Amino acid sequence: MLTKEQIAQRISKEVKDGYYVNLGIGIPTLVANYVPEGIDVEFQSENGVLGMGPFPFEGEEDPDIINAGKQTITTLPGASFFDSATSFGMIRGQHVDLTILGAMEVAENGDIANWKIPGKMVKGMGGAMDLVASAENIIVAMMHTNRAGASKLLKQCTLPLTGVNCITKVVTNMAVLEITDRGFKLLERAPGVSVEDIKAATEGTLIVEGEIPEMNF
Amino acid sequence: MLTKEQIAQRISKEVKDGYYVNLGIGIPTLVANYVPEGIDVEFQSENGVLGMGPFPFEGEEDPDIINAGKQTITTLPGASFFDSATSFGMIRGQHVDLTILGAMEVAENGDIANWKIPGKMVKGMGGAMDLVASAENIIVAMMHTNRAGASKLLKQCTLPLTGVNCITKVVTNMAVLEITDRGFKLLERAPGVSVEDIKAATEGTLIVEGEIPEMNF
Amino acid sequence: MINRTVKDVAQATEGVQDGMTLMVGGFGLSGIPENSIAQLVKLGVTDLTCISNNAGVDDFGLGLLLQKKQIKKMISSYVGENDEFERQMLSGELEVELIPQGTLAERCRAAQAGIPAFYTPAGYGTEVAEGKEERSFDGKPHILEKAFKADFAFVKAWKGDEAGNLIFKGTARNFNPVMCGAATITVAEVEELVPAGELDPNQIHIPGIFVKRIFQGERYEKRIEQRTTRKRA
Amino acid sequence: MINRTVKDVAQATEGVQDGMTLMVGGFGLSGIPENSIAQLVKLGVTDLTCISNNAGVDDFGLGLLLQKKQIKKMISSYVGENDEFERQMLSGELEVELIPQGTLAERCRAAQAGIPAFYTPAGYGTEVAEGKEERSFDGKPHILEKAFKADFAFVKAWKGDEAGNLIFKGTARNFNPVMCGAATITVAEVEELVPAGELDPNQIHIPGIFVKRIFQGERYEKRIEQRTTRKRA
Repeated sequence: MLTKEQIAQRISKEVKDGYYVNLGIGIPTLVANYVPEGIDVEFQSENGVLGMGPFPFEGEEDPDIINAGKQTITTLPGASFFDSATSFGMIRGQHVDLTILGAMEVAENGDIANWKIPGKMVKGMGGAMDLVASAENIIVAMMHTNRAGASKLLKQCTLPLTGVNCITKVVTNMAVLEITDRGFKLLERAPGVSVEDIKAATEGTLIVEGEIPEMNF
Repeated sequence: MLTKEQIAQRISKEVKDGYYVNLGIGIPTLVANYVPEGIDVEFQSENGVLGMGPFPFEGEEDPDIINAGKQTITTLPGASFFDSATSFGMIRGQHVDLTILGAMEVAENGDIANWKIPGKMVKGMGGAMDLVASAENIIVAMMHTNRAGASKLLKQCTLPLTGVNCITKVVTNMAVLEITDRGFKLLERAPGVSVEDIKAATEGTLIVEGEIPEMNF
Repeated sequence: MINRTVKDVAQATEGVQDGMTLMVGGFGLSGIPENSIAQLVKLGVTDLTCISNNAGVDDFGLGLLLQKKQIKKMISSYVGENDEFERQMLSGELEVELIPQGTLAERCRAAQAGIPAFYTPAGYGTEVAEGKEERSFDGKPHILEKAFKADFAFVKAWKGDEAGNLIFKGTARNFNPVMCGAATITVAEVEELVPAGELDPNQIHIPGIFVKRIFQGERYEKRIEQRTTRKRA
Repeated sequence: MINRTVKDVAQATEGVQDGMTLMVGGFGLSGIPENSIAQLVKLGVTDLTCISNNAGVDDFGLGLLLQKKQIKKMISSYVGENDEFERQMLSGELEVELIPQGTLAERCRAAQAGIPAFYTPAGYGTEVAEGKEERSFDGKPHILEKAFKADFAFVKAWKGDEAGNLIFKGTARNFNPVMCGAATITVAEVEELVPAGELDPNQIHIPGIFVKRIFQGERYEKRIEQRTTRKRA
């Protein structure tokens, strides 16, 4: 099984040179730490910044420079600030090349649910609905099962949807899967995890074709 | 009969303190020359400037600073530049208080035609259709009749329309008229022009109620 | 030059009444109109509908209005980090309409720019789309969203001039520019108010025509919600 | 930082083909992409559809492409001041679609921002509305307008950096920002190209994400169409 850091590390291999990338809160945020040298990317945050850098040094935090997680950040050379309408123009207009976000459930047709659990306090969808409805390349970072051991990769989502037919890939602590017309296509196994383990943990249709390689880092 | 300069002078009295004003090409442009001291206005030009000033001194023309008539201009303190979408956002969003433009024909219901004569070279509507469809306060500056002596204040426009039910006032070389539900309501006569003269020169319904004062300048 | 300055926050908020719909700029606690919010608390206006991306925290931002139960309804994209909000929402005291963040921004911008309605893919196939017109463009489904209508917009900028021109700083820009001119009366508070002519006309983010009243705010706290830092090497 | 620079105008225009739809920035002759237009003439591509507010004059701007009969169709708001244009239009050689200037700007902005369609009052009740959906909002009639689709956008800015960030000057800004990212490939030419980091991130008019290729143009003529001056007192 992968740790959260390892999920992020594996996803970082999907980040190509020249990509503008939007990272969601949680595991996706960690992806920034693993982008290899020589791969030029720019991170966009939907509250209005492109070209995000690392956290500021202590004492250099600026309340006027934060990311969508409300964390203090810095910017890199070439950065820009803009308003929220322009920011979502970038997202809706498909100028952002890759979106990485977390999920509570993903269905085999690419539906995603990640914003609301009926009966619980609902905090809101933030920018997630705009992101999933607009982006062409969306990778979900998540645990394969919930704390009770139930699969989060489903035939159909049970929770209220964030978006439909939109996810392209899922990277979990157990596997890398691609969403296809026929369901979850297994691409890679986590080290030490068998195809049988993944089958058992996947409620949605799992497509296993040929030898499934182990991830390498 | 008023000269073009006098039409502009009369219209300048409609410009109130605190108005943002868009002036069309021709007579409307002249209005800027007659706004009295103590009345603070800002002129918007739809190519992307608010706070237009007078023409530049010779030798100080800047090809990057022009108005919608493509004339070199200057700006006043408090001016701003913006893109065309923002500029028409100001117009469409009714942030501009007063629009003054020329016309070929105006109808008694407030329709206006000022962009196209079938069979002749058509140059285009520029920003006129956006302006007349959006503005709440539109004054037309025009000659009362065409060169052949035919009325330009009609029951119905004969030329292709620029906008419908949109004009609030018309100032011609003969009169000041308000567009009402019942037709052109005569408000003022040009010096030396009689109500009969105006009636004869107006094809559309003319409403004459009580004594019609002569304009004073 | 048309002078848009008012003398203080009291004059800036004149006309705000119970039951009004207010737009309030900011993202989290960044770029919020601190002075105007404090004044709204002082005025005690109630039954407010607030259009704002977030709802502040318990003791800052719109949380201050929530404490006094001045807000009837929140229209936001994300409302976490606020226990009093949660309590009022779960008890039914507070009405909450959650909408996608990009749709929130675009509905403000539409109001500013005189666009009554537009199509967006955001929310299609979700409960956000319920009761809304759906239409496909190039085979992709969209929903129809309408421009907001609001009585007041309260925004905060970094610098402003007497003509109402605004310049924002960093990500404190966020929703502030798109709310300017999106309500009947837009009130801008700025950290520094300068005479007309001091700002470069090329660098103005929001022309004064979108701002009805401007004043220089006092004592900005600019609270940080998530202080994240790294150690020096 | 993602480097968006290309070495010259030849590389910047790679991929432009006969029959393509091009957006071209500028208002009159102000802010037009002079270098890109000259290169399009040199390439000799034909059957072009050009979306541009104006069509230049006989011997400058898009007039240069008209002279060589490279343009099949113009989509503009105003096309005066050009005899060759008039000749081709009246003879039927050139197709012309005239649309309101604000609609032109907003259809570009919609393409940039992923809004497939929007409602506007402009053109309602005129021949511009023919064949378009009409709908009233709050009793006011509007028509439905759609986002443009274009293959290339050619824009001109004052300053730019390696990351593709752009700053415009004066009214040479006009349609240039709204065309950035509104076509498949956006090419920006700038008077001055600087390294990333030299431009203040607060003062960037168009973030580089909307620009695919950027280069420093040469020998800007910046012709004035209507030289109007006043005498010194």
